[in-house]
Amino acid sequence: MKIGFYPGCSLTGSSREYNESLLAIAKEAGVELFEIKDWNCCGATAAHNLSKELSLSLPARNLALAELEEMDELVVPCAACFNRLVMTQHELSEKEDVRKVISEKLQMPLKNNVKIYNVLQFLEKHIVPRLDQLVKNPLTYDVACYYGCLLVRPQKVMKSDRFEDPMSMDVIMTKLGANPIDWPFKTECCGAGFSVSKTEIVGELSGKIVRNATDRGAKAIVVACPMCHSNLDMRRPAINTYLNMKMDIPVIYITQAIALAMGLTPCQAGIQRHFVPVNLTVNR
Amino acid sequence: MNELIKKAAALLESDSVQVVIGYGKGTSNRTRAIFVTEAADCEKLIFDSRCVQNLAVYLTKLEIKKLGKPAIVAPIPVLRSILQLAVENQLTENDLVILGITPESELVDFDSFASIETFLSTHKIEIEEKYTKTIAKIKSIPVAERFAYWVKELEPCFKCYACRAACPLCYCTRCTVDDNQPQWISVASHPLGNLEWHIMRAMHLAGRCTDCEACYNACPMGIPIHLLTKSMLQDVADNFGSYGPSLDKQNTLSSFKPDDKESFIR
Amino acid sequence: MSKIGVFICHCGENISATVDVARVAEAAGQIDGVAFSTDYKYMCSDPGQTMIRQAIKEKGLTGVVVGSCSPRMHEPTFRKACQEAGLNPFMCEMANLREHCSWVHDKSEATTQKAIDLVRTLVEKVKLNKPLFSIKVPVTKTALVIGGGIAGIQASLDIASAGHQVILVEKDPSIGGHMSQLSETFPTLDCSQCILTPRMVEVAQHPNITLMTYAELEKLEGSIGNFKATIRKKAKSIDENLCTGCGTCITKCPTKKIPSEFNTGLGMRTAIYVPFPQAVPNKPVIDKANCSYYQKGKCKVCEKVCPTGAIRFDQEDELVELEVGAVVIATGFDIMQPSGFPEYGYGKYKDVITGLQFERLASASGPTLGEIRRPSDGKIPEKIVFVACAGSRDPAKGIPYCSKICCMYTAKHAMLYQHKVHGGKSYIFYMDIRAAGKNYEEFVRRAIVEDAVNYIRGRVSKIYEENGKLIVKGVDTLLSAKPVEIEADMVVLASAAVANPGAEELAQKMHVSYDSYNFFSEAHPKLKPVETNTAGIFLAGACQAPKDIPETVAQASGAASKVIILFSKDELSRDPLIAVVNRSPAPVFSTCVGCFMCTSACPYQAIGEELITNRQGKVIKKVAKVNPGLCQGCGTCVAFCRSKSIDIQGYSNEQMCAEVVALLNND
Amino acid sequence: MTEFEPKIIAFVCNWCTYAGADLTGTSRIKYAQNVKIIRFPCTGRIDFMLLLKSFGEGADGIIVSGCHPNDCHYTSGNFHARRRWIMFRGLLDMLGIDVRRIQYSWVSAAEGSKWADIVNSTVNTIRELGPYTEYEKVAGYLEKEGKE
Repeated sequence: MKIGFYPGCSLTGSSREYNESLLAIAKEAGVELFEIKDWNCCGATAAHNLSKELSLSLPARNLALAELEEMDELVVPCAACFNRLVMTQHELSEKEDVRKVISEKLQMPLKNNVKIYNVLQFLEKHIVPRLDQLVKNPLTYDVACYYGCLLVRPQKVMKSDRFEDPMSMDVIMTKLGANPIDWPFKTECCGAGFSVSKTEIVGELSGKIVRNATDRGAKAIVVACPMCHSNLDMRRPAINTYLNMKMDIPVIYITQAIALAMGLTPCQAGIQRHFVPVNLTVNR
Repeated sequence: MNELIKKAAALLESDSVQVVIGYGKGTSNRTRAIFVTEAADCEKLIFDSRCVQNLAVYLTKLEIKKLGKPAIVAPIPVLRSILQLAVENQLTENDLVILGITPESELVDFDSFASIETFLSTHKIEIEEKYTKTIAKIKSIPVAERFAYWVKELEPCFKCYACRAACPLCYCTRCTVDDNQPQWISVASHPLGNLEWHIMRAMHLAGRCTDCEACYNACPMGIPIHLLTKSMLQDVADNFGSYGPSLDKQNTLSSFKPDDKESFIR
Repeated sequence: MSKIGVFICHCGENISATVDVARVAEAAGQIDGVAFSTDYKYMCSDPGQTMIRQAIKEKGLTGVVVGSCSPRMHEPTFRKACQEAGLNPFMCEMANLREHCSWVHDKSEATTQKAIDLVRTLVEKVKLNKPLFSIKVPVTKTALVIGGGIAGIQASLDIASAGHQVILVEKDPSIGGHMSQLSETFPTLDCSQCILTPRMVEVAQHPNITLMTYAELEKLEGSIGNFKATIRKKAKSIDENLCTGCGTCITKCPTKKIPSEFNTGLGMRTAIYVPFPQAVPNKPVIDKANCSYYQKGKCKVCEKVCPTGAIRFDQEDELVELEVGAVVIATGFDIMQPSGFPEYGYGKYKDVITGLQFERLASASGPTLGEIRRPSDGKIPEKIVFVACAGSRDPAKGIPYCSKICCMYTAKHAMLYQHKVHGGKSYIFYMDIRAAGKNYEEFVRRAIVEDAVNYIRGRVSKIYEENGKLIVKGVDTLLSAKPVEIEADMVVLASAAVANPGAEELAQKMHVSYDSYNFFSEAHPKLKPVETNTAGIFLAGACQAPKDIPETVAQASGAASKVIILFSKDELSRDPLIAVVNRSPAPVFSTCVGCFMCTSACPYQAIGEELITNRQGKVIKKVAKVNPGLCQGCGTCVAFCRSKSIDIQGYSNEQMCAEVVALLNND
Repeated sequence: MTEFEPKIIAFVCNWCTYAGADLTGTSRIKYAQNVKIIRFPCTGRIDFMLLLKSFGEGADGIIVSGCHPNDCHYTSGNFHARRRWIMFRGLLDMLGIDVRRIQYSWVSAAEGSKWADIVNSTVNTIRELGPYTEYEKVAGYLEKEGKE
């Protein structure tokens, strides 16, 4: 079993801590990840607006590379990359003729049989079964698990029966000792791509999420998507402006939460890279 | 086997039976089936390791039935056939005396079919390893070559139907191969006719065959047709649990379980 | 020598658009034994049938093949036409050129060639057909009606009033079904119980109706005219003859906190109970799962207080066997529990309820005596939100079909709320308003115009609780096209109507078909809406698909009339497509060797023994014999028979073989 | 050379698959012309000898289809058929008769689109497998053609 790893651009840039913490916990759990050599852009978010073929070819090349390297599974931590890759896989498996065309374009064989996992699916399969031994510092506080949109959609591909109220992250957080709160904003929009162009919209949408999590007593918001993280963390000034008050609640990646619970140092988990300071020893 | 001779003679003398079906001396060093109707002739009965014919086949033959109530010398394979025939309503307990013989060559009495079943429960059908290996080997050949292998194996068959005549379970009044309305099977002994005949024979024995190998022993061309029935016995065991005749178990193919498992139906 | 006539139908253009019908007719004419071949626009029309009748007479045809639609559609039509011309009806076969050919292929040479192949196959079959004669069977003029809702009640009353015996079986302790739970009914707002309970009483008093409540169908065997039904009468733990229905036991029962099924969990009941005050029969049953005596071994208060000594703790389920000639299935529907929609918070928030629960709140006999009070704290909601299509028309998570009744009852709910809570505000989130029905659209208009119900066209994405309010987040997709948030006190989900949980099992017991949603399938979507594919079994009401009350009643009367038609004859003709054991000249008599594997394989116990004796009466042979009254013609025995001694008329070995050979030899 | 058009014969139960195939028609779902249906009262009626006969008569593939388990119009014909198919398939496999050439399926009266899927996928499978020349040789078909 060879598990491939597709970081995508975010994990090499604005969300380096996601990358660092994921690799750190994989190492700790003894799971080896092989980064796809010569990977390219997944096509998010613009490609499908420009050319259907391009939006399929870009992810397909990465899938073909994974096949060449004989990877059985592929972990794609960024939710946007994941979405592009599974959607491409789905479309190519539904349409044999399209798969042939893309395969010819790429001049690469494409069996389209690599199993693609988002970070939650990867954790569930490879990390969670080992958590019992690995959790050294159980987390003891209330957390708000925030899924956003792309991890659980579209339904026809993801086949999730709870895409309006997903639970997989909550289950993992419970295993870490934390108490995931019941809250209604799990899949509400964070403002996504407006992060750069219309910051005030992000301020409003993410602001409601941050306020509800705070109101319901969460000590941290846990995410699994670089875009969500940027909006909830980096855009905190816009949020504070919208809410007209200063919100302190930190936003951490699920991989960071696991790293902390495993007893890795905050530095190994990349905690120091956040805009909103993370001080999670409050309840201890 | 003095005991056997004594017992057989007593049965005939007391007119409890009118014929004893047993083994006698054949040509060269072989044995053959003999039908003793006089107590004095019981001396001719023998039993030893050469006695491999399945005598049960005679129980359903009209010519033998005409002789009257039979007693039959019955080593294990014969007992299995008797039990299966009983399951299929071909024999009744009162119309038959069984002179059972254990693998240790001891005489054993059976007062009912149920007692045969009890006895056989400690002597279950086992397919020898050499056969399971051969079957596995055949099944591992690529499909087209496997087909070619069998076509070649079946080629010498000239449809003498000795396999049918020797099988105690082929007791039909009219065999389907002899039915020409419709003509189910090509009568000629060309590859298609041979293939169809042997498939039909094996299918008709599915779940019924007691693995006596009488068919194979009877085949003048030595075609390994017993591999087909043995392979099906394995299939019965793999798919439906145990094989072997049983009075309270329905025949494999005329019964079912709602949760029978298969993996090929879409 | 056969003289077969082949008649190729254009079916308007349904067949001729993709199949070259003239070529098919021409090719058929070339087949050995075909004496006449033609094509015509509508073979099933009167001139078409006349054409067949004339050809039979003029050409002396010995067999007919009609190449047209599915035999499941018109086989009876053409067989009858043949019979009218003096040809045995079973000498007529149909080649399915429409459903199996023209409709599923594009116009091409291959399509025409396939049509020719299909026709040739049936020609070869019909050459081997033998004249068959219908089997007469007597009719048991008693009907079994399963389900005591309004559908079962109506069907029972109709059949009973025509003078036939009816056995009405209901699984609950009382008849009445969902209709008895409803408050008012649309579009007239008349009280549901007021119109239903007189019917219930009529059922109980009708001399021709035997009512079996707390009972379920265990097994159904046999066929049209002669079914044998086994009914399980669940132990009620009371002696119905002694019980007067005084209700003392119910008052005294110490186990009082069992959520009432009738009140959809909004009220409580005791362990010995009648579901509701107007129940028929108005005699209690003991709910064993919740009774202290049955569970813990002590209590027996009811036994002590019963003035007539009617309590029977040792009563056991009773199996009753009934002979019936026809069955009406009227088992109704269930509502989908909206727990599959976590975003609506049903189950999490007490004040998010289903439409059926709202009926109980609005009902004068309900837990709040008709006042709209929210379940959490009993307050009267000032703002109420109704979510239509909560599960319906949602292929992703709910059901793809429209539940049909929700638009109307949601309008009714909002209207009832406005009438009962003055100054209250009501909102309905909807996709479309489907108000097709007499006075239905007017009713919805009234809700909007006179009662000021706010209709918002859009879906609800989330409901959550904040500061004691239910925040309903949705969208208004009309002109304003913007997200909407309503702070509501109560939310009512119009949850989808689905098949009953036991429907699949029941269908399997009765061997009727059901669709992918487990609703029972009618025999034809348009022309046989109350029949099932199993002769003698009919459908009434929402067990077939969601329906409102008037439609249900109409269908129930329809099913009843089908039963009455069936009972109008003393005997029935059955297709003679049954198995027979062959006979041959002495000394063989039959090639059957009597292994009786067919007997163990037969699902109908239709194969017995026959002793063949000689002139002295001595048994020479024991062979299998098919009882023509029991055989249903599945042919399982035929495929088992090693010596091909048993065969099935109409699907005989020779015929099927001829079909295989003909189908595969087209060059 | 034109594409190989397999000859496929379908043995179907009147109550489920036959009606399901009717529904495919009513729903106007298109499928390949290669498959032609023979109607049986029940899968229990389908004799393995007829399947054998089909190969002997030149079929490249066979579909056998009936009611889902528990849905048999006659209670249990499909259960009996299932057992028979399990045994028959095992025997054919032993003999090297390509079991991929017989597609068994359960198609209910409501599964019109499933029928189209079964037909199309079977046609594709048989197309990939090619004409059943091994069997034809045995059956003497090529020989016959050679003589003509």
